[in-house]
Amino acid sequence: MIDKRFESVAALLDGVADLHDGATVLVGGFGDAGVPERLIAGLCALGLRDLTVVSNNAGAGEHGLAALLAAGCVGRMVCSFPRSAGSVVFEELYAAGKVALEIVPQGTLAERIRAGGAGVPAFYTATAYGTPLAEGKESREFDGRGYVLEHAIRADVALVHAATADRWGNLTYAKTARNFNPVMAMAARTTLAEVRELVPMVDPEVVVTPGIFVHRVVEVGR
Amino acid sequence: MIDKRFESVAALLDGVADLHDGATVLVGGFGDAGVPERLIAGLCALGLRDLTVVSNNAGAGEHGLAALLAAGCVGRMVCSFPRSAGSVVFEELYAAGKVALEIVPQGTLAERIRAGGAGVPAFYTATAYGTPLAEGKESREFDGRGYVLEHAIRADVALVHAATADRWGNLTYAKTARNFNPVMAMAARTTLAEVRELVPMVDPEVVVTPGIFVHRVVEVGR
Amino acid sequence: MKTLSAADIARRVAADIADGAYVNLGIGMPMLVADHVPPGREFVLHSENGLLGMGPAPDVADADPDLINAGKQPVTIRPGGSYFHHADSFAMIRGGHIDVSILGGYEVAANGDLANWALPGPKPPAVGGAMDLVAGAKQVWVMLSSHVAKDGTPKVVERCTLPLTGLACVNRIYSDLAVIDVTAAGLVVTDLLAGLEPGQLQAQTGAPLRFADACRPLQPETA
Amino acid sequence: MKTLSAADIARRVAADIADGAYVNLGIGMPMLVADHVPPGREFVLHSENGLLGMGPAPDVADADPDLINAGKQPVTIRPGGSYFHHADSFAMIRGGHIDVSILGGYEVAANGDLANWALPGPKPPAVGGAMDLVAGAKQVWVMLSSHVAKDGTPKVVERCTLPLTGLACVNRIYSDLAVIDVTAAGLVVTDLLAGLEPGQLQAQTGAPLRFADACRPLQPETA
Repeated sequence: MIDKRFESVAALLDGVADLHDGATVLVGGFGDAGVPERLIAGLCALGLRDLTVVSNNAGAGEHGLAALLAAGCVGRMVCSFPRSAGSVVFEELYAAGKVALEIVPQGTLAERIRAGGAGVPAFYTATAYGTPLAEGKESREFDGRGYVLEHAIRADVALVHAATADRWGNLTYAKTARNFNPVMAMAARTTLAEVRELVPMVDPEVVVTPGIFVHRVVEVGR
Repeated sequence: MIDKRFESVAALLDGVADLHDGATVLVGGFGDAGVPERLIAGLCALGLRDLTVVSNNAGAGEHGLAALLAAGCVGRMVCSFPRSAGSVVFEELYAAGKVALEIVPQGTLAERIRAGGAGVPAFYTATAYGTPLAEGKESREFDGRGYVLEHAIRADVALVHAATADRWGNLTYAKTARNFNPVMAMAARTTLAEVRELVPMVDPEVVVTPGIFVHRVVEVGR
Repeated sequence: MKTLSAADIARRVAADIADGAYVNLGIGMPMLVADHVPPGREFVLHSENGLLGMGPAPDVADADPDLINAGKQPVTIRPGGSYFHHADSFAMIRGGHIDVSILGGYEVAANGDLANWALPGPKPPAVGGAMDLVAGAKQVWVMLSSHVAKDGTPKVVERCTLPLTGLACVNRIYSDLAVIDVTAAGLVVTDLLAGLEPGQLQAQTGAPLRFADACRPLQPETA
Repeated sequence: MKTLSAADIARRVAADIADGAYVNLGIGMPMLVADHVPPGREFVLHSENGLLGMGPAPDVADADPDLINAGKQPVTIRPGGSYFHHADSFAMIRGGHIDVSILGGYEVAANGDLANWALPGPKPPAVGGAMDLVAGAKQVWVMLSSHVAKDGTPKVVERCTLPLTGLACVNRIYSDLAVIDVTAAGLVVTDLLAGLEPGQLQAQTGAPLRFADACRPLQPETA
């Protein structure tokens, strides 16, 4: 019987071969909405080093990604907007040269991750053409307009936060807490989901992330 | 007040500037599921010429796309699988050299249309690399594997079939009648939807095609 | 001379948006446009974090941490709205489905180049969705709370000096002094603060201006 | 000598699919695999027209025209299934999320090249999702109802002569006579029809075969 449910965050994280030093980890969320806080805390406890973390923001305060950064687990961040109210930990590490940063336009970030999940190695976008963020990238004209070649992002692990899940790993989300979570779920070798509520079965018409993309789920409440 | 509802198929089709001789028309459906039969019949009645029709199949029997083909409206079909039980009309026109055919792998077709809707002019895919369907196309290696460059498909008009719609044009679909309809809805200058039932408002969590992609809707029953 | 307030500018921008338009409002001043939609007109506001039909901020007690805007502030959803993921959200933007993107700006050039994301300094860079919006929206309008910077330097210039957000992407500029169309033939002033002479606007602008024959007066309404 | 029936081959294929695997079954003979899932094992069948969790055909009276498979036949959905659009469906395929794609074939070459979509003739070409499946699935298995064509021509060949579906994409071949792994070192027979000599299989195969040390006998079970 297919059953992707785990009893606890620790049990879920146990034995995930794709979680290792130097791994690339996609982390869902936008601002504080839809951030897999419990999975990040669990990841933090593993004490890994030199992770590349791909996430729209770089954490705020002392929890979530900020804690992971403060613990020295992260060697490189890939973000569209690492600055936010309270992003002190990241800014200090960045200023000290202790964490590298790749800045990516938000839509390009979303599309690169979606491409990773969809088996598209590279695509062209007009976003950033002619700007400093296109420097060093291939560019090309189609129908007289300039475009930049962008490469897919694939990861070892994705951490996502969802509203409901069933034993097959089908997920739904809550409002704008959906954000990056569904595309990140597609783009990792192992996708781990914390969910607010386990349900017997998600209605097949309203599944947002089909279970094929999800490997382990754990209920964490609200 | 935003209200995209029309009283009849004829009223909906009236004054659509993007419907003209030589137009490119995306037509949803897979087999007989999710085909916008009433809109196709309405289009047929307009008597346009030299249309390029993009649709997974090329019609069967004497209704739907088969009727549009038989009426001499179509100059070119873009399909993954034009043959099916009863695709006599298409096969005869094809044999007589009266309709051109571009054959596209099904996933490449879906992705090219999605790219058109998403503002991606071109992307790489491993599909068809090294096969006759890649002949004449640019190819390129990424990480040692061969890929083909595929270009976006955008259209003047998309005809889609949905289960429910509201006055803002939000759509839901029924089971596998979803198929190509949502991606086609994204990729046309004007998207026309026939729906089984108009509802006061689609639940924002279960909207499949947001109203931004849909310009006119008409209720047609089942 | 009293110039247009931010609310005045927002009111003017809102008046220019067609009924039924899909509009993305940038963080900061552009958000004010939502508060000045003319009576009887319906826009659909897009928030790039996955929301169409964005409504006003809720009362503090009703704030839902799952329902925020691109500025990470609590908002509401209007009837007819929808939720979707980030790739779909930026498909709307990149795919040309947003009618108008309204943004703030540090510099706008006469050819429509825009610089609005990076200032000199030690802070880590951050771009968000600005580059996607200017590349993808059908129309890009820039709101400038003041026509010149605090030190008097023009924000509307011949050529941007700050890092660019996009090339030749701005269609119209709304400042506290004027409304300016960016055309293939250069900058064309369509509205000018009542009482301001064309030469006075030109003196505060770093690129040549033309003035439309039917150039209209702008009246400040609120403080 | 009695060879494996289509049902025998389907039973053997099903036995080789890991529990919990996501599997796409091609139109025709591969569909039989769904009827031979071993007791207690759960696969999730993917249908490229937008369905995960495909179940068996319904009774005629229960057929729902909205619920069909890639062959356009009525099917059902199992608990835990889901519906999605075509781009998402092929993202699953192209993105490497399908564990096994099981297809029919006209020709399979020793290097794993596959030809299974086009035959000579005046009919318009039609490809469907075959090229996406062979390019994207983690494993591609080909089922051959007979090891050779009706005229005795081998289907397993040194080099395909028909138009290719994909390059070096086939991982394993299941025929009525043998199971053959396609490896970097060539074709390796892992299972051979009971009573058939290796030389007899080689004589019906257009490319050199190696035989695994632990080559197992295949027993026909059903007519």
